[in-house]
Amino acid sequence: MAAVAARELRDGEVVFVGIGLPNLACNLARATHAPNLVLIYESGAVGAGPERLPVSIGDPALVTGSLMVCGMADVFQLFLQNGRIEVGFLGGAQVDRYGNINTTVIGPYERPAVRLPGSGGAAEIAVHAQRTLIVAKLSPRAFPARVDFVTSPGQRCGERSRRELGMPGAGPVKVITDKAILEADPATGEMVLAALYPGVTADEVQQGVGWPLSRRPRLAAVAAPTEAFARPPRAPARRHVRRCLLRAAS
Amino acid sequence: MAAVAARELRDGEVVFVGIGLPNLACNLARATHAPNLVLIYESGAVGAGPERLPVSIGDPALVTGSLMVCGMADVFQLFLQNGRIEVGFLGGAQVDRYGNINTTVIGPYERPAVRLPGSGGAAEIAVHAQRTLIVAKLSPRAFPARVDFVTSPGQRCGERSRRELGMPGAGPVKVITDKAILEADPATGEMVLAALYPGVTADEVQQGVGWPLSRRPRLAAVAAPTEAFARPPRAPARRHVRRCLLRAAS
Amino acid sequence: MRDAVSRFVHDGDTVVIEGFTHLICFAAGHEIIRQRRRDLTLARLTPDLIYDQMIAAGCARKLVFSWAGNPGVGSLHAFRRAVEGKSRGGLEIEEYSHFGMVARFSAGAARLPFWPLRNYMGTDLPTANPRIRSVMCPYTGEALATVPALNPGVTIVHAQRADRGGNTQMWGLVGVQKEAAFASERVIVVVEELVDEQVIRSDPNRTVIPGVIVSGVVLEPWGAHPSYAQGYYDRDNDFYVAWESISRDPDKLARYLDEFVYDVPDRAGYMEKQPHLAVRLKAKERLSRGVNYGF
Amino acid sequence: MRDAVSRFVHDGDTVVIEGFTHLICFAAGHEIIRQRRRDLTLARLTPDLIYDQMIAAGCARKLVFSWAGNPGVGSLHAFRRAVEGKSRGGLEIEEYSHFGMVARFSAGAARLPFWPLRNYMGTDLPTANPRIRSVMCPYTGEALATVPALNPGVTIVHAQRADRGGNTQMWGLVGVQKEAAFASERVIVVVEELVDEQVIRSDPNRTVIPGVIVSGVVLEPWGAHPSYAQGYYDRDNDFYVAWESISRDPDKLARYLDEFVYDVPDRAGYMEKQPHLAVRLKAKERLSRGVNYGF
Repeated sequence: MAAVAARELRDGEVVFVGIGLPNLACNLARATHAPNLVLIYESGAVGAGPERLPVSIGDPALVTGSLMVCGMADVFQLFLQNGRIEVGFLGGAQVDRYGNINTTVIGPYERPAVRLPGSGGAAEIAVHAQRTLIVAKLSPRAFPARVDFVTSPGQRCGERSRRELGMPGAGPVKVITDKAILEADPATGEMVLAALYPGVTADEVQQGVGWPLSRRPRLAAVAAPTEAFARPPRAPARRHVRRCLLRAAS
Repeated sequence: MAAVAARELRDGEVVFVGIGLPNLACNLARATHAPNLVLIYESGAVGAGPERLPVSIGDPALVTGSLMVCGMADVFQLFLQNGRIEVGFLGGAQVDRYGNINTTVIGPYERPAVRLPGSGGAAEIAVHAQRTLIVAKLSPRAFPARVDFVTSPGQRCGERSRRELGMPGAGPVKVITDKAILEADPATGEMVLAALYPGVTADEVQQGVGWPLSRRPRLAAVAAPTEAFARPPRAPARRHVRRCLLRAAS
Repeated sequence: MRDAVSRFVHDGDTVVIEGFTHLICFAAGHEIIRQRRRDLTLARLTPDLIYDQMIAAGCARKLVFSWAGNPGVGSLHAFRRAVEGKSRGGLEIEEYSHFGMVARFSAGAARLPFWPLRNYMGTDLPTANPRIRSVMCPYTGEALATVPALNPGVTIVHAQRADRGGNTQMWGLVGVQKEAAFASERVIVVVEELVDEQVIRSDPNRTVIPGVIVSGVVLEPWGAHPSYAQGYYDRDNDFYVAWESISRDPDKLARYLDEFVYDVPDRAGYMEKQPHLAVRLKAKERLSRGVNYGF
Repeated sequence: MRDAVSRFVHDGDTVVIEGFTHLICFAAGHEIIRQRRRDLTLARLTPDLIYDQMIAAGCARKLVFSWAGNPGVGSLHAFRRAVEGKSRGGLEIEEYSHFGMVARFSAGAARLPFWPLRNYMGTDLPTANPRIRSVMCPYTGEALATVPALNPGVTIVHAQRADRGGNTQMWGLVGVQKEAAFASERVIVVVEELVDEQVIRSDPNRTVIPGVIVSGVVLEPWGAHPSYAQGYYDRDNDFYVAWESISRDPDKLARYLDEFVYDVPDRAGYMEKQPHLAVRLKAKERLSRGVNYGF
């Protein structure tokens, strides 16, 4: 999944990197096809070039040799709310038909069966990133028709669209799973089957999803990971995006 | 005036230092009886210990060897609005009966006879400093009964007291002039004559003030500046306030 | 540290031990446990292992937070048992997102009663927490979310160095410590090194917390372990992994607290029990160059 | 600089050349005058000599500010003539206090439509400027002052150093440059030194403006004179004093602009005309020590 997610990143993009698999995907992308990816961690590291695969988003390796370290007030106000983040990664215990994500509780909020960690920065990433990518393993429990609690808003919340709710970002455009890629339908906001992993059938995907899954007229095939993607990054290139339009001296 | 103003500062206080004479007064105080004065400049220098008398409040000498340099958003939000400033200095082209100050315009705002620099940080210093000291030379033009424009609020604005207006600081407690010291009357908020410079009469002071000046029952005498105060500071002590209550090692 | 906690941390206080992954003052948390403080409202973005330990030790009445997990590993099990109703006493919670918590500290630091943010549309967080409200912009008429100021009784900040006056410098991840400190009634600074005032004055842009807001300074090397201090020691990721199994079992957790908290007098004692840590985690050298402050 | 101004500064723009006493980019202001930009809305806290020159040269339609004087010396006479109706064309003004201007940039940088502050009770500023309004706190019910966001078309920031990617480091007084840059559509960074990316990466906490928000980087040594660059050159206080008599007399001011702006091609030409400046103002060395970023 990390390899498939990594492919969704374009070179030079500004990516808000979450904990776990997104961290892995971003560092994979940077070590392979997207050396100029600008990694921004909610911890405050901007343009990080970690020499080891970071264990957490607050790893000291994200600081050493990064382009900038700033406080978290700046991360959320000046980068995220300012609209500077092009891609945000989200994962969660539950993802529903409209890409709403639950990382808060299974069961009722006041008496949860399982207490999950909560939002962290996920609620605001879902609101502000220009687009988000969801990464989660397929299973009926993980993909209910409706999440128990909306931590991070998807394409539709209640009966209202993102536009009606005033959310600046485009929201979840893809859900990358271990068997298929779902995409948000531009008209309905529903997550629909868009591509299958090699050897996976649409029925198998439906078995892991708690709503009747629509599908694109033509399903794409997800390419198998290449050699390069299979290895964790090591001493990655320390280049970074050059978006300066001008460097005139005088 | 600088020497008299300097005496109003107690050792260890946190002082917000304005341009011009206040700058001089604070650096005088620090070089003499108040070596632990913490000088905070709106430019962002905190705990400055300038090696030369700063020409402006943004002088590089205020940075070299200061305890902290922060952005101006922090100066105004975290120090001033937070209530950390114990003393603020203010001056102005006009000071009125209630200590309102005008540094904006002489004449009507839309068609001014004289356009003055404006507020700078003075409006918010007047609101937030725990107490303020006004420094200005006596003259009927400089001390009208009512200022043309209230830039920095005094003890009463319109018909309302500071408390009614919700201002956190105590406002101008003293006006230090070249002939006398006026003090705010706790009951009325009016500036009243409190102390005379050597050889100055109450009548002379009244001639420089555009309202019938009340006076304290007993007038104090302002002491003449000492030798030490007459010299500008040179290589002042680089100590600073120690307000830490505890320094236990384990 | 004993004196600092005894003087500045009281039963019933709102206590903040901040630090995002970096510079989390475990030494202060352990001393609070040893001094058996009770009824605390513990606030921070990421409760992390230290609040899990304080919850297990019975210090906490309430938790204010935005992400309660073991970063990169899994759950905080003492926290989960309390919230899922599986341990005695229970635990009140007040929950935000990271941005919401950062905004609460920003409001507290600026002594404003609220902070506006463009957020929370579509989420269930405002339903779960009615303190998330909204305000109308006086220019555009649009509604913006608000969170209330957070003004703790005491904030404890770990840093690389400070002088005796409390002027504190830190580098690497600085999280929300500046805002939390300015929002707080009392501030305890705990440092790896106590330095001469001249060291601070030689690089004033590096100062994050000024001495004028600091109540006490404590010298406590290794005070952030198993968190880390950039330039001093690495994060003890092994311990974070080990916490999963320790915290899952209440008896094991109790034994951990006995051995590493109650039965050691202080952080020096904690480090003496584990001499390998200093060897394994000591930072390599990656010095920055100086800049010129002359004129 | 010629290319940068030509590409990123347009007639009618809201232009911000920020810097509080320190790092004011006079070189950019002069280039804007040379390229005869018109109808600009000039915004900054302290218009200083550079906006006085731009007003005199006819670039400005409107001024947004909080303190319009010659710091420690006296008046900005071109500004005064315009506002007091003594020069042709006039000048629209929009006036705040420093805190108000800082708050406007903070709102712009956070892309919020307004910023709340506890201020302006009792002053006549909200009467003079109806854009100062108020909002009711949704928790306490009290009224707080507000200012609207300021989002300039272009912000020009002078700094000690940046890499070619626009990652910019500055030290000494940093004013409100970070907020102004983040609030702006376009950002031009002008530096004393263009450094290798590794220099930036060796001390990431020193970075104030990230390359991702920068449109162009210009290498322009001495570009801030008569303002200063900490560690590079001192403030030219003599010139600030001299400006009093130059600006008081419109003819003298016109001759100054001819000689030092229109008749020189660029900043190098400006410095060549005044070779004594570099000798007189060059900074002495006061190096800070490095800190360890290792783990």
